[in-house]
Amino acid sequence: MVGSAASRFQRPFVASASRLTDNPPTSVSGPSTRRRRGRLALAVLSVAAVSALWASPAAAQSDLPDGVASSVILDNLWVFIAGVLVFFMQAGFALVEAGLTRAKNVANIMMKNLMDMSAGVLAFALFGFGIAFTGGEQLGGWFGWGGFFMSGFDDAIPAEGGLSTATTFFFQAAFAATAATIVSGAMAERTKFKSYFVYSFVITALIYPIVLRWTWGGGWLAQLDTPFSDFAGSTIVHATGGWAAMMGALILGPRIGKYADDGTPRAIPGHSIPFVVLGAMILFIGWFGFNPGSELAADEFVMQIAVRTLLAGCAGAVVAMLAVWLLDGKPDVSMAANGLLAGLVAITAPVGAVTSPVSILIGMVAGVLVVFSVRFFDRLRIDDPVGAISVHGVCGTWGTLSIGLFARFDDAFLGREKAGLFYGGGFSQMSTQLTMVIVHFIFVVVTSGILFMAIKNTIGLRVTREEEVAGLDTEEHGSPGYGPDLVPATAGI
Amino acid sequence: MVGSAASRFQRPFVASASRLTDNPPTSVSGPSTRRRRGRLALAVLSVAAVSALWASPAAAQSDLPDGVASSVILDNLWVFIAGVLVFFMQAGFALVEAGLTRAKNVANIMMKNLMDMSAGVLAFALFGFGIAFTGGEQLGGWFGWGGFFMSGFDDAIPAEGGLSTATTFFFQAAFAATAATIVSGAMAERTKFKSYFVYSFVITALIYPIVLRWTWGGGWLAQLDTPFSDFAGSTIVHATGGWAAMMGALILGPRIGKYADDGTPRAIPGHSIPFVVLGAMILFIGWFGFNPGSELAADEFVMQIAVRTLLAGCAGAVVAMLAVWLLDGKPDVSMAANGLLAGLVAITAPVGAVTSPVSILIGMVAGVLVVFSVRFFDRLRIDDPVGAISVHGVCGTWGTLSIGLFARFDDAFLGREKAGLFYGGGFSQMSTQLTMVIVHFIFVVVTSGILFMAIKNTIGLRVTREEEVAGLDTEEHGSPGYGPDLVPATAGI
Amino acid sequence: MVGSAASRFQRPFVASASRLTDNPPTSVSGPSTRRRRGRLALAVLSVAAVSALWASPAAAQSDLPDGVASSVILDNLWVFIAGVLVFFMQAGFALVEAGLTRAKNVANIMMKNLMDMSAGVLAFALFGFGIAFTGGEQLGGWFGWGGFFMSGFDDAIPAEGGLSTATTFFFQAAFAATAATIVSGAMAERTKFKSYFVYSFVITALIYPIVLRWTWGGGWLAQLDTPFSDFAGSTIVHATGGWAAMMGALILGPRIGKYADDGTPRAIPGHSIPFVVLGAMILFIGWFGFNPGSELAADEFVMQIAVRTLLAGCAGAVVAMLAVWLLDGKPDVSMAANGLLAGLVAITAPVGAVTSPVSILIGMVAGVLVVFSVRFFDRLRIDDPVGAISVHGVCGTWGTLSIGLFARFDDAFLGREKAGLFYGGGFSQMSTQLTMVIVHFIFVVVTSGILFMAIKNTIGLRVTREEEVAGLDTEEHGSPGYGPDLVPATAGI
Amino acid sequence: MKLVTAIIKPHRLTEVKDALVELGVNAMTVTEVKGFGRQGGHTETYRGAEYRIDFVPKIRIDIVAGEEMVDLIVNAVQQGAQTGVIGDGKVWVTPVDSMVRIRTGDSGVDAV
Amino acid sequence: MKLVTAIIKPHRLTEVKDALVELGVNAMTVTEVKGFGRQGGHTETYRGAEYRIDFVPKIRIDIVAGEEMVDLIVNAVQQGAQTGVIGDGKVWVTPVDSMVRIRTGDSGVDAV
Amino acid sequence: MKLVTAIIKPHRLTEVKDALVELGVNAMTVTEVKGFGRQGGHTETYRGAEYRIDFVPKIRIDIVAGEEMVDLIVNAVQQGAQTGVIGDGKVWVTPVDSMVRIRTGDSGVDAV
Ligand SMILES: Nc1ncnc2c1ncn2[C@@H]1O[C@H](COP(=O)(O)OP(=O)(O)O)[C@@H](O)[C@H]1O
Ligand SMILES: Nc1ncnc2c1ncn2[C@@H]1O[C@H](COP(=O)(O)OP(=O)(O)O)[C@@H](O)[C@H]1O
Ligand SMILES: Nc1ncnc2c1ncn2[C@@H]1O[C@H](COP(=O)(O)OP(=O)(O)O)[C@@H](O)[C@H]1O
Repeated sequence: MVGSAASRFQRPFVASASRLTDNPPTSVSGPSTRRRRGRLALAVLSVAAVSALWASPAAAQSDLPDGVASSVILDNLWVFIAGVLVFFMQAGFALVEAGLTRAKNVANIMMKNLMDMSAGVLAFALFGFGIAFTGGEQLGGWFGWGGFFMSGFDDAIPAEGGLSTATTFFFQAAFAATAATIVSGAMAERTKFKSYFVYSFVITALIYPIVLRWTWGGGWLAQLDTPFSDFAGSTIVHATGGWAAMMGALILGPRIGKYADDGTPRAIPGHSIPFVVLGAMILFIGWFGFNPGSELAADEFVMQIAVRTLLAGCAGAVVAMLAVWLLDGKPDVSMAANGLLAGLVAITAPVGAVTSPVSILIGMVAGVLVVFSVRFFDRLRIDDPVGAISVHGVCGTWGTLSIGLFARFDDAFLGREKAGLFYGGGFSQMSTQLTMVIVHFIFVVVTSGILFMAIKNTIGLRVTREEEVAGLDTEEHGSPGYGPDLVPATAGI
Repeated sequence: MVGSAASRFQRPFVASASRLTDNPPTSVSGPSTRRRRGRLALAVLSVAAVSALWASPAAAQSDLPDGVASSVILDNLWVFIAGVLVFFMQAGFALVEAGLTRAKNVANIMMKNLMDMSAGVLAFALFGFGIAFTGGEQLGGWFGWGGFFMSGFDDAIPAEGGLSTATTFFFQAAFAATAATIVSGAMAERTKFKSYFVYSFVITALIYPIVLRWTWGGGWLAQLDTPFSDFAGSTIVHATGGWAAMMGALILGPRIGKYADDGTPRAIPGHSIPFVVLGAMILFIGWFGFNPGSELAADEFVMQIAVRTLLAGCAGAVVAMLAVWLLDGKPDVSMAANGLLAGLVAITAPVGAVTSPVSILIGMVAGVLVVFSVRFFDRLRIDDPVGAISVHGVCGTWGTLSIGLFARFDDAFLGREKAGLFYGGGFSQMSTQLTMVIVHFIFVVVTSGILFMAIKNTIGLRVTREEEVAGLDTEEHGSPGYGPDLVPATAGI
Repeated sequence: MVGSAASRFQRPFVASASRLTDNPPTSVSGPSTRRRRGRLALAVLSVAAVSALWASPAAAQSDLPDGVASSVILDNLWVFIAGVLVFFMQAGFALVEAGLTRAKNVANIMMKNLMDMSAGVLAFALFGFGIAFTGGEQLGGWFGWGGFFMSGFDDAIPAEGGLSTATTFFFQAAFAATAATIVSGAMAERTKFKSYFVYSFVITALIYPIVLRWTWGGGWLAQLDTPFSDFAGSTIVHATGGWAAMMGALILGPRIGKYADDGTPRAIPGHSIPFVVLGAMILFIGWFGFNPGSELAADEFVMQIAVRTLLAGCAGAVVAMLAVWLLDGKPDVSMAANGLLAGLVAITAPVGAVTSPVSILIGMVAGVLVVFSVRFFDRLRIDDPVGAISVHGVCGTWGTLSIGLFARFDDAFLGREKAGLFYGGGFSQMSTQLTMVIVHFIFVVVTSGILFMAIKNTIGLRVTREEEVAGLDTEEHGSPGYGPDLVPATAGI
Repeated sequence: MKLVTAIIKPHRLTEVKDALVELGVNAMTVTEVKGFGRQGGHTETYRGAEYRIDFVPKIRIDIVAGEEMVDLIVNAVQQGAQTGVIGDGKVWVTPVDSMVRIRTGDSGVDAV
Repeated sequence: MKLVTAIIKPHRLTEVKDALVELGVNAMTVTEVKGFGRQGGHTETYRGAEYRIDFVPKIRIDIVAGEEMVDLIVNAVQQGAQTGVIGDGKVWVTPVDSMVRIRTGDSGVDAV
Repeated sequence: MKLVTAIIKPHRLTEVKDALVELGVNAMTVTEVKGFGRQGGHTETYRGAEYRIDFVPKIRIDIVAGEEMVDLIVNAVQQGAQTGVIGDGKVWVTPVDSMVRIRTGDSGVDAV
């Protein structure tokens, strides 16, 4: 039952039709009727039409009429380019994580990022994509089944336009890799490589795709009366990574030496701040694929989304820096970088729905949040060397909820203008957002908790004390991350 | 009076009209009548028409007719993507500057680059953009007033096509961040972080926007009989940064140990040449957004501009390398990287007006210039650790003047073919270019000089001797840029 | 005789015509009749039409009719953006090579990468491009002569669409720089900079362009009855670099200390695994320009090609990691990075012709191949510090041959569906592929062998023993790659 | 006066330092060194080729102290550094003729 | 013969070297070390958590010289290294039995 | 007991180590140091400005050994380290009062 899936990348039949006939939309009277070309207005989706579409691959493979080709191609091309930018974020994550940990584990953390991307993409291609999008709906929209093993990847663009399966997979695979990679930072410097390999496969093949199904896959959360909105994945992508990271760090326990016997947190300085800032800048660049690409079409909203993304990220960086400056007397560089990312994560959900000035506000709040959250988890003795839980979990949640407060425009998920509390939209959107946030939190905490416990009790999750002291690079991978000519002696005094 | 601004990103009404009716331009007889779709032919700008456009936001928000949508969207999308490439240059600047300074200041320099981007974007959004583009013309085109606080950022693409405010802001914000970041290199290793924060805000909010207004903002320099041409900002962006950097370095004084008591320059080697070259390569990549994106439209000139940019940069690198080889007996790597950037800076102004072979020539001259200029400022005891004054100030000026010599095509600023001296264009263009270069130099030197002196006499510009010796990372930011496991002991012998 | 060249970037007249009239292709019955808009179907090329096109620059400079402009511009813009991604690969190569060699040579290897890009682009602009594409066909398609010195670079897009000369040059120059840069890795840590400069010029100006001519330049291999297929250059680009690298490493001899007196290989660990992985990730990103851009048009195949590229690269990384794990007991990080590149190199030729699942298979085989090949060449005492011969030579060859086995679709070179052995296509394609691989191997080995021997016997290829021990950074470039504050003492114990 | 030189495992430095401070010794100089000894090195594999690391990281501590302190210091070092696993290191004592505090010019035991 | 060992602040190395060269001492061996002493370390904050740096960077200089030079050397070092601020370091002198120049095999004072 | 200290060129370390091992000396401590001496430094050019590197990289080897071994060790070091080119380094010998093996508490020659 591939065809019955109401998934994110399928264009509603009516909208397509209107565009193909080259008629301008009939009633255009301001932002409230913005027609989003790419994003699915799930409420009006004609399931039958979509079924038909998926059921006739032959038709789908016919060439597009040349008259429309250019705009359809542009949609696909843009989403693909955006996907490339999102894949580039892998390098950003790798650098941020490497920079915030110690030199003796640098090859290990780079390897983990390389592998959760490589293995994650394969896992998503073989299983996750079907569960999330192409498989038939199961349990009333809780997950999909079918469409496994790259079915449809070599198909053409659907006859009535929209994204090809290849385009959608490419973009979604980049997102899936992101979700998995977030976890590696929080669990850095003490996790067995083998175990990391296993759980990043499971997260990408199963846990994340199920969350996807609920929402962008047209599942139960998208079918509510007041549908859930998370434009580019503050919760769907980032908080999935963030909460899984929290469970991982919790079950794994802190690094040796991170807490004094009385529980006082001790600093374990990262080995390369330039890597951290370079990584954050690469992530910043990647976000211009992440958010604007999530429009899933080349239209004018792309640029507005980019501007809001830009403003929120910059506000997060500045405010986090100022907050640390006030708290500790000096502006910590790595926290400023975390602030940039916090602002970006927060704006990811509301980016289609809020105004530019509100974007700055959302980024500012995220900048404060991340600073206090990092301290909070540190006091809780959940040892997260890179701040992944705070950046992705906490700020992702903040961003998702901010829609309930500030939604001004229709981002094609909301289905209405002024859904936010402060724009007179009442509490209905806020309560949907809250529902999502809570259900999602429980789901991720439980499933990832089970996963990590299962690994812990089978192949083991943590390296031995000796391996941790000596460093994972030599112990797990056979040679140090930096040659003896760069780092003459080891462990700093 | 928002509407009366004759700004760079507003499409002349006539051109738009012709395109909307899908008629090919009536007289096409070679490159001399090249119609530039995006770039403003300021001389023919119908101010009234533009006013009308800006005065009716409601109309502007209507959807575009589908027939033209694709090309208008493509214009916006391309300029946005180009803007992303330009933002990526921030990472390049950060790496070049970090690599050419010492390990004890590496976190500080990365932080500065992060912050002049973050704070700079906010400053430009809140104030600079209005002064440069959207504010009403003041003092006969010397600056703008109004359009502050992100007005228009959530508007749609204008009904008759062109770039949306969001697109323009995004692209211009990336440029503004570039102008500010240039300064940080020349003032590296000795400037108070707080003071840096203040002046980079002022430069982005005020000084750079005024320069913008004169030129791309349609101000007085654009209204001359022979209008000034600076296609992508050799002077407007780079020399603004370069001359401000010069004033900063001058007022700040040289680093401790940079000059012997008798004034002989001493080398203070940068700590990471791989960072320098990686940074230069990232800048090189970013330049393919910087120059081709400045076409402000997706048209065939984009690719020609890219090729000229490529050729000039490569010529600059090769020639600078050869020049150093001849002078010092060995090809210095960091000067070759500077040469690449010098060629790129130089071609930034003339890129729309000159032929490909001439681009190589312009790059070659820049490659020689940068080598001698770095020595020259070093002998003057203006301590510029990264060569920012030479690369951006000197080569930016050379590039701007080269138009007066070599302009062959109409780059939509010039308004005519063969404006260059060597193509029989006479001295008129050269004298306009010279005027600009001189007025701009005076303006930037005076305003940035006042700014730096004001900071010096209030909060102070320079760290203490002890802080400078110990390094800014621990003193200003509380922890070293490299962990003790990477850099076991400090200050090299 | 510029016009008589049947080159890769010229659109067949017939195809263009059909698109200009906006008629859908007449017979569309599945993938077998896929019309590739950009890629040249060489067999049907009307040489006369193309001649006419090239002979009338005036016509070519007229503006495009607005109705088609958008899609033609999009073609050009996309190929240009893809070219930018390919140029970004230079940074990836530089980092991989720097990371896998020692700190004392880091500035040298970065410089080499900077220079083979800079000098290479100029060499290709001045000579190579003419030999490959625009020059008149010589010796029955073995090389071209004419079209030197940037002729046509400032021309407009041809009236009937397709890529402008500027676009084509930009994209091809990026490829040319890639071919040259591959060599630097295998010859790292012991080659004279001057000699490197000379041979990378010759490779880019002469050897690589001749290979180009045979194939994408429409030369003899493209004119066979069963034409050769190498979509994006597994052989044309990568194996050219790989086999030249092999000759270089062979003629140069191994690094001091690489082999014990009894010939046992000794490890000389690279100095920075984070650079290696970052570089590999940048290369991965660049490949989404390399392969999808080689479609030479913005069409739906772009995205399919991207997906296959993605899958093969990821499969290569995972399988290489597993293979090393099995062989040596621990998953070596640098070999996993090599595996990623191996998969990407292998899929480069067949990417237009094979299905997605087959892409994974091709990547998997490459992942195994690269692991054994690195050992094999090491045992042969051909000292290749970065694995360039294995990644680019061996896996490039595997990818090229895989077309003979697995070709399912027509990639516009093949001219037919199901050309692969396993799809019932018989041996004809396989034998063409084999012919190419063998002829190419002989050609590159002989010409690069002559080149290296000529250099060895004139200016010398290798630095002195003292220089090699002291490191090329100080000896060849006058100052170390890392400052004394980062690397306090030298040569590791 | 004597100079006590100790070669210890890097991760025991804090323990040794604490033991010395407890003893009232609150000055020492520490150097990152590499040791060759019974502990041996280890063989690693890099890209399929094996290589030996003969020298393992150690920390060297130098303390100049009055004669009467020497045995106590040697004991404290041993206490802090001992793990019982091969490679724990050595302590040796050499004679010192004189010592001066640069800041004040104090010499002899006052300078310690 | 004696071995003079000095622990100094890193940024005084050039001054000390110049003072020694002036004295006619033109050979020495220098090591980057970390010192623990009266100067104390400092507390830094990283991501909201405090940490102490107990060991501060110092430079160790070793000079083997004839007995008659010792006092001059100690003086020169003190002159070059003194800043008057806590942490200036120490100089101590130990006996040397013999010394050989590897290149020539010269021994004794000739080897210095 | 004696402490033999050698300053050698870095690239001779393997040869010296091998010579010592052959002699039966299988423990030593190695430090990366910088030397100043007759060899002089070198002048480099960086971005058009010259700068001198006065200190060149050297390796310091410390070996504590019984008196009877000293001459053999000095010889072995010299053999392994000698290149005949200026800068080959020095070997000097200083007296050691006592030595303890941390792991076992063995002292004296047993500890070597
Ligand atoms: N005779 C010696 N002279 C100098 N250093 C020594 C000597 N013996 C041991 N060491 C140092 O002590 C370290 C530990 O010695 P080792 O023989 O490995 O183990 P253990 O101390 O347990 O016997 C060595 O790595 C070396 O640095
Ligand atoms: N007794 C000692 N043995 C070895 N090193 C010492 C001793 N006393 C001081 N030092 C070295 O000298 C440095 C400076 O000593 P410190 O007590 O901080 O200041 P001051 O020399 O001004 O008294 C220390 O960091 C340490 O390296
Ligand atoms: N008197 C000395 N005290 C301490 N170290 C010395 C002394 N003389 C030489 N050295 C060390 O030996 C190294 C080599 O000495 P140098 O004078 O350059 O050459 P050579 O050993 O060939 O005479 C120096 O770099 C220095 O580290």
